[in-house]
Amino acid sequence: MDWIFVAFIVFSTIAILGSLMVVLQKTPVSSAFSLVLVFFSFSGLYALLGAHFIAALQILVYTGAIMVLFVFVIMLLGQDQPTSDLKDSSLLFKGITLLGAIGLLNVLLQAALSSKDIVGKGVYTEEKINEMGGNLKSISEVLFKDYVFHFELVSFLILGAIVATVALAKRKNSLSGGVS
Amino acid sequence: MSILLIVLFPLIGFLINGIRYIISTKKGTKISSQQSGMIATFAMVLSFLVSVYYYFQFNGQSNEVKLIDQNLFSWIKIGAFHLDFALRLDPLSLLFSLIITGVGSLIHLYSIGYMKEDASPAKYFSYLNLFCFMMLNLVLGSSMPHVFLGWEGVGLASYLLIGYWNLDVEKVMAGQKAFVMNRIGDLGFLIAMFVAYKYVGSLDLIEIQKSTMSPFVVTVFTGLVFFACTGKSAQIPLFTWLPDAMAGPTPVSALIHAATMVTSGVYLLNRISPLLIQAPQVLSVIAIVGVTTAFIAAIIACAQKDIKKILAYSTISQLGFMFLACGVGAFDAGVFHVMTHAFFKALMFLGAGSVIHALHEEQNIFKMGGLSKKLPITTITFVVGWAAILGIPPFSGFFSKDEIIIESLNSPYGNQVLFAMALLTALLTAFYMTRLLVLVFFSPSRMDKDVEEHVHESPLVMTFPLIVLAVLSLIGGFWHHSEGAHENSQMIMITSVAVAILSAGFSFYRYRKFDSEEQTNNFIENGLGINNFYNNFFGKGVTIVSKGLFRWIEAGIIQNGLKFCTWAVEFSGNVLKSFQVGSVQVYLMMMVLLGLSLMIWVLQGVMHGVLIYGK
Amino acid sequence: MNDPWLMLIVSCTVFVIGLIGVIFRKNLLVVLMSIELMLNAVNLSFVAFSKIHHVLDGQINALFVMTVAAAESAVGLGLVIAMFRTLKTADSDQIQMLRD
Amino acid sequence: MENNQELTALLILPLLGSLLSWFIPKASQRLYALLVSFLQLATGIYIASHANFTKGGGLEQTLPWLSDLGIQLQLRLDSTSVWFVLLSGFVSFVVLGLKGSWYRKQARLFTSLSFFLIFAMNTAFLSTNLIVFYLAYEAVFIPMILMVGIWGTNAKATSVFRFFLMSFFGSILMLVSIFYLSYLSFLKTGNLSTNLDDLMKLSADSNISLSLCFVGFLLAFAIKVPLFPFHGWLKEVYVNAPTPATIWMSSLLSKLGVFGFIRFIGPLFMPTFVEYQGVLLALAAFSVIYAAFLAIQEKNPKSLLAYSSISHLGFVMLGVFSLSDAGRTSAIVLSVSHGLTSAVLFYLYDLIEVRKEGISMDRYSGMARQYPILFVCLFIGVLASLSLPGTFNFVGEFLVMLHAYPVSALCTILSGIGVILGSVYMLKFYQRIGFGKSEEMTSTADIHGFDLIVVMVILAIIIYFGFQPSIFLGGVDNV
Repeated sequence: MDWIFVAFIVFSTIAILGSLMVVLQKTPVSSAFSLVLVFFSFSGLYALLGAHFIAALQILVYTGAIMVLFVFVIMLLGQDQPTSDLKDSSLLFKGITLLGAIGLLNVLLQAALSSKDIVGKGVYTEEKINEMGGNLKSISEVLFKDYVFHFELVSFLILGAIVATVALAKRKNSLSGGVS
Repeated sequence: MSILLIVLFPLIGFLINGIRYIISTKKGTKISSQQSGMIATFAMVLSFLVSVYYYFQFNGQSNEVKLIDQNLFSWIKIGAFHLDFALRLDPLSLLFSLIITGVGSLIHLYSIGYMKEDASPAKYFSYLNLFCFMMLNLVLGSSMPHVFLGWEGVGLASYLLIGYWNLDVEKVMAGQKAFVMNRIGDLGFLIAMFVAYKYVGSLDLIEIQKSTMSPFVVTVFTGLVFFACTGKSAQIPLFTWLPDAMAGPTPVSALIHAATMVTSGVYLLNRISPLLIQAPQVLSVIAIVGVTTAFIAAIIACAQKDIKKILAYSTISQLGFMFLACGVGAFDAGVFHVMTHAFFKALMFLGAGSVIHALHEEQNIFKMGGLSKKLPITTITFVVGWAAILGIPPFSGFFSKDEIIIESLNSPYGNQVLFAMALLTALLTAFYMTRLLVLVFFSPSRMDKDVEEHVHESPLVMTFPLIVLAVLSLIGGFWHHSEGAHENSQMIMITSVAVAILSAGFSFYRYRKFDSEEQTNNFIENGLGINNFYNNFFGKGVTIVSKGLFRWIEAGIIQNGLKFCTWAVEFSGNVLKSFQVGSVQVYLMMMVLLGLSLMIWVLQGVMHGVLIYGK
Repeated sequence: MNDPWLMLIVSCTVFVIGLIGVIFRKNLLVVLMSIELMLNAVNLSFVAFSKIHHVLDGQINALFVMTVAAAESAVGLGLVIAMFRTLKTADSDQIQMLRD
Repeated sequence: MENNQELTALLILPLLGSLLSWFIPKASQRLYALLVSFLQLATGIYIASHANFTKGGGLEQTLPWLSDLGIQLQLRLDSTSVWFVLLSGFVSFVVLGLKGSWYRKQARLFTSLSFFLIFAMNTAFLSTNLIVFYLAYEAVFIPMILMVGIWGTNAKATSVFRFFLMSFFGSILMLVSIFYLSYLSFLKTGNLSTNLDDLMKLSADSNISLSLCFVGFLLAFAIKVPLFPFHGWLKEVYVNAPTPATIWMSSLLSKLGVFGFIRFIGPLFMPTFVEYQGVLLALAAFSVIYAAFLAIQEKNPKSLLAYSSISHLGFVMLGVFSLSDAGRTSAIVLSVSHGLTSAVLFYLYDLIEVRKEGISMDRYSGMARQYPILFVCLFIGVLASLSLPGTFNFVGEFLVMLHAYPVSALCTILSGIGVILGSVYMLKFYQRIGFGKSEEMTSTADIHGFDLIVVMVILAIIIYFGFQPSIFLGGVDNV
């Protein structure tokens, strides 16, 4: 049993348990912190897969940016009270949903299992990546050559998101009197 | 000179008066009766002169030459079907044109006086001209659709003139009745055209005459045409409109409902006479219908109180005579009677108009009497007409009527029954005409005092046509020479004259001192209940059927079916709406379930694909 | 890591858990978090497939998904704030204004 | 068939008119509408006068569109479509001159919708591609429904809903049939096409049964015409619609159905058509009588005219179902004449309604004395509707019956009864409005100005073509 496998077991266990906690925790703050746990373990999983760049980004973007945003909003809205929304829904609804979810899991897992025997046909084998000078270099090679147009498009998306957020946040005065 | 002129002048008159009418209503000015009347009369006289010109053209010519075709323009041309708008003049149509334009001119002239007080004389005279135009189209048309144009056109003019005083709803309804009943007959005409086109391939009247159709088709065709004629010429079963049509102004009754339009059936039967000869069944039906109509109308006439109604039933009766003549194959006699009848019946109608005019719209003969002193010209001319219709020699009616009676016995299609009926009708005719004459002119006066004081003879413009028509009624009979007298014709002639005189004598004796209202049989007065029967059976029948169709099929099935459809759509919408609970979570759940099932369904195939790809 | 397909199992599990969270939870903040979970799960499978097939496009896609996720959470949280302002709640079953 | 680039003008002009109307001031909308529709009519006449329609000739224009799917913008102006296109131009010119609430309330929208309607109508009349035809056929609904919805009266919502439901039901079946036909043609030739010329070849193949597709097309067009059991939507919509919409529906929309029968069902399904001919003839004849009977008992004058429309269209269908070239041409003649007549009748009725409210067939309104010229015009219109000889309608009805008679004597005779009933209800219509004593006098003037000119022109056309219809009958010279 090599250490990589051990690390995998550890990370994946944390990830699954953490995500369960995200869903089951009563206070949003606890959910948020469980989510941080999940993000970290995912980052580890990426690293195990050799995607070091993504692993780094995972920490930066998710844990650094998104989670801060979440926690900030939770504080802003004062959502620190435990909620009972899990118990509100009817048993039938939960049953059907769980059944569906398990069915979905079954399908997905079958699909995952079926990919066990796939032999990769791409050019970027581990050796090739090492030869090119590591994960980061090879990714930037692809990203700024083949995907440069998409990359630029994404910047527009982010710009749009910024504008949208600002617009949403600014509507305070106009909205307060209108709807309710 | 062209025969187009015959029809053109009335058209021009119609247009001039019509436009004058429209302009006058626009400007609100009043048009004098004289002006409009002179224009209209002038148009008719010109038309008459053209007809006379052609009469002299034809005179002395051989029969082959007596045919003028004038192709005006190509009317309908579609595929193999080609129809020209063409006029055709032959002796028959010339005779009718002469009657229409001649008698028409006189009646136009008479109308100037009669319609003096009318509010819109231009309209009236334009209608009269329109009628003459259409009637001339009817007799001069070379093809069946062209005749049909006139046929429907005169119906239209008749409708307009019957309902001329359209403030009175009764009169309007009478006009509508006439139009609709005519249209029932017209359906026969239409279908006859289709039959002719199917089996002859042409609608030209001469081509149809010359064609050789199978006996059955000939029977169908002639039967349909005859049906059309019963509508226009007020024969059984479509005769009830004519008495009602008396709602129109009296000159109109004289022109349309006595002299010209109602005789167009006789014209048409004459037109297709070569085919009628080939269809003996139809001939005998025509004869029976004719004589029955004549008889029944005569009976009804005996019980009428309205002077115009009596004349109307008398017209129906005389038309029956004409049909009888056609039915026994004596087409010439029928046409001859059309002519003499046009003279004397127009005369009598105009005379009646003169009386009505003098009495301020009084039409009940039991409120008249003793008018012979106050209306001398009217009386004298009316007596001439009376003598003519009775068939007293040498008045015109004698010649035509007796020829028909003789033919009804002697012709190969005639028989004793027809003869007896005809004779009986002649007897009745003499009775009721004498009744009318005596009650109006000779018996003691039964008028209201204030009416009596204002009675005066009509102006010259009205009496002049009376005089002319009286002269024509007197001498009209000599224009026709009947050939091939049978040995018994003398005998029949004497019999019929004797019968008429006896009957007239009885009638004279009975009514000469009448000073109260006669108690007539209501059943007979109301037209033997036939009119009521039609009203109840067809009039109400149509209403009931239409209401029933509306109620059961339209509202019951169609609309409710439609309602059901809309309901079904709304219902299914409501059912689907119940899935929209408004909770995001439920929507998500549904999405997952649906996505899952789709996934399973699709992945079945894709997984195979993946496996194959993997290998 | 010689068996990248094992990652797929983790990915699937986390995805389904995230889905359950989205459906079950009414608090919109937690719902958004669950969506993040799902996105992460997908990212993981992207990277795993990138490894399996020896191509880098998976990782690039993961990169894009991250950017989208960042934008999404920013807008989503903005929406939650806007909603909280008007409805004074962050529960999803309170948003029913479009029904009927 | 010559290729001609001008045909698109017939589509572009109304479309442009529809768009530009938003930039025209409200007050001059009517003038603008008249101008554009006049231009449209003039263009139509110009193009038509330069084409040679004899022996199946005409103008054709093909523009590429979704060629991969076998869809092309294929326009054809032949002896069938030219009359419908000209009719649409003429009727729109007439209708847009009619003053009414539509020029006061949201005038821009009205003009815009009107021209969009004409655009869709012309596209439907010209296109020989079935998909494009279908699109246009459906697009006609949009302005129609909006017009009834915005300027209509009383029960407009229900009536429009029913109208939409029935028409949509029919046209959806037609769409499915179109797909199936193109699929069949794909199987047969390997090319995906929805052009009429390509699909026409299918009916020659006796192995393929097209009965179901036939029924799909039949329902779509029979509802539009409408033929007897499918006429339920008509009355309410006619009554509740604003007059322009009513005129469009009776003059043009119904002709779209007739046109569909002639243009598409005939060539596509001739063998099936022949098979069902008897039933269809009977339906047409029954339509004539049935609607006539319903018209007799009708109290609302507008409903009466609506039923009379059904009755006359029964005649048109009789001509179409006689399945001969001559019968078809007769049906076109009757369509055009009915389009003109019903336009003028509804037009005049609108003028009458403006002058007096609450006209009913129950009593006499006595308006003729007060508005003599208006009623002279109305009377001529009524006569045309009665198809009196000398009017254009007579030519159409006579020819239709003449050509239907050899096919089915019984049906012809039955529909002939409709002629009699027609005189009953049309005279009733005229008499009840015009005659009798009028109760109160209003000060509104008699018909004048633009109205008078338009009505006189239509009536003159009706009478002129009553004697000179040959221009319409050229299409079957070669028979």
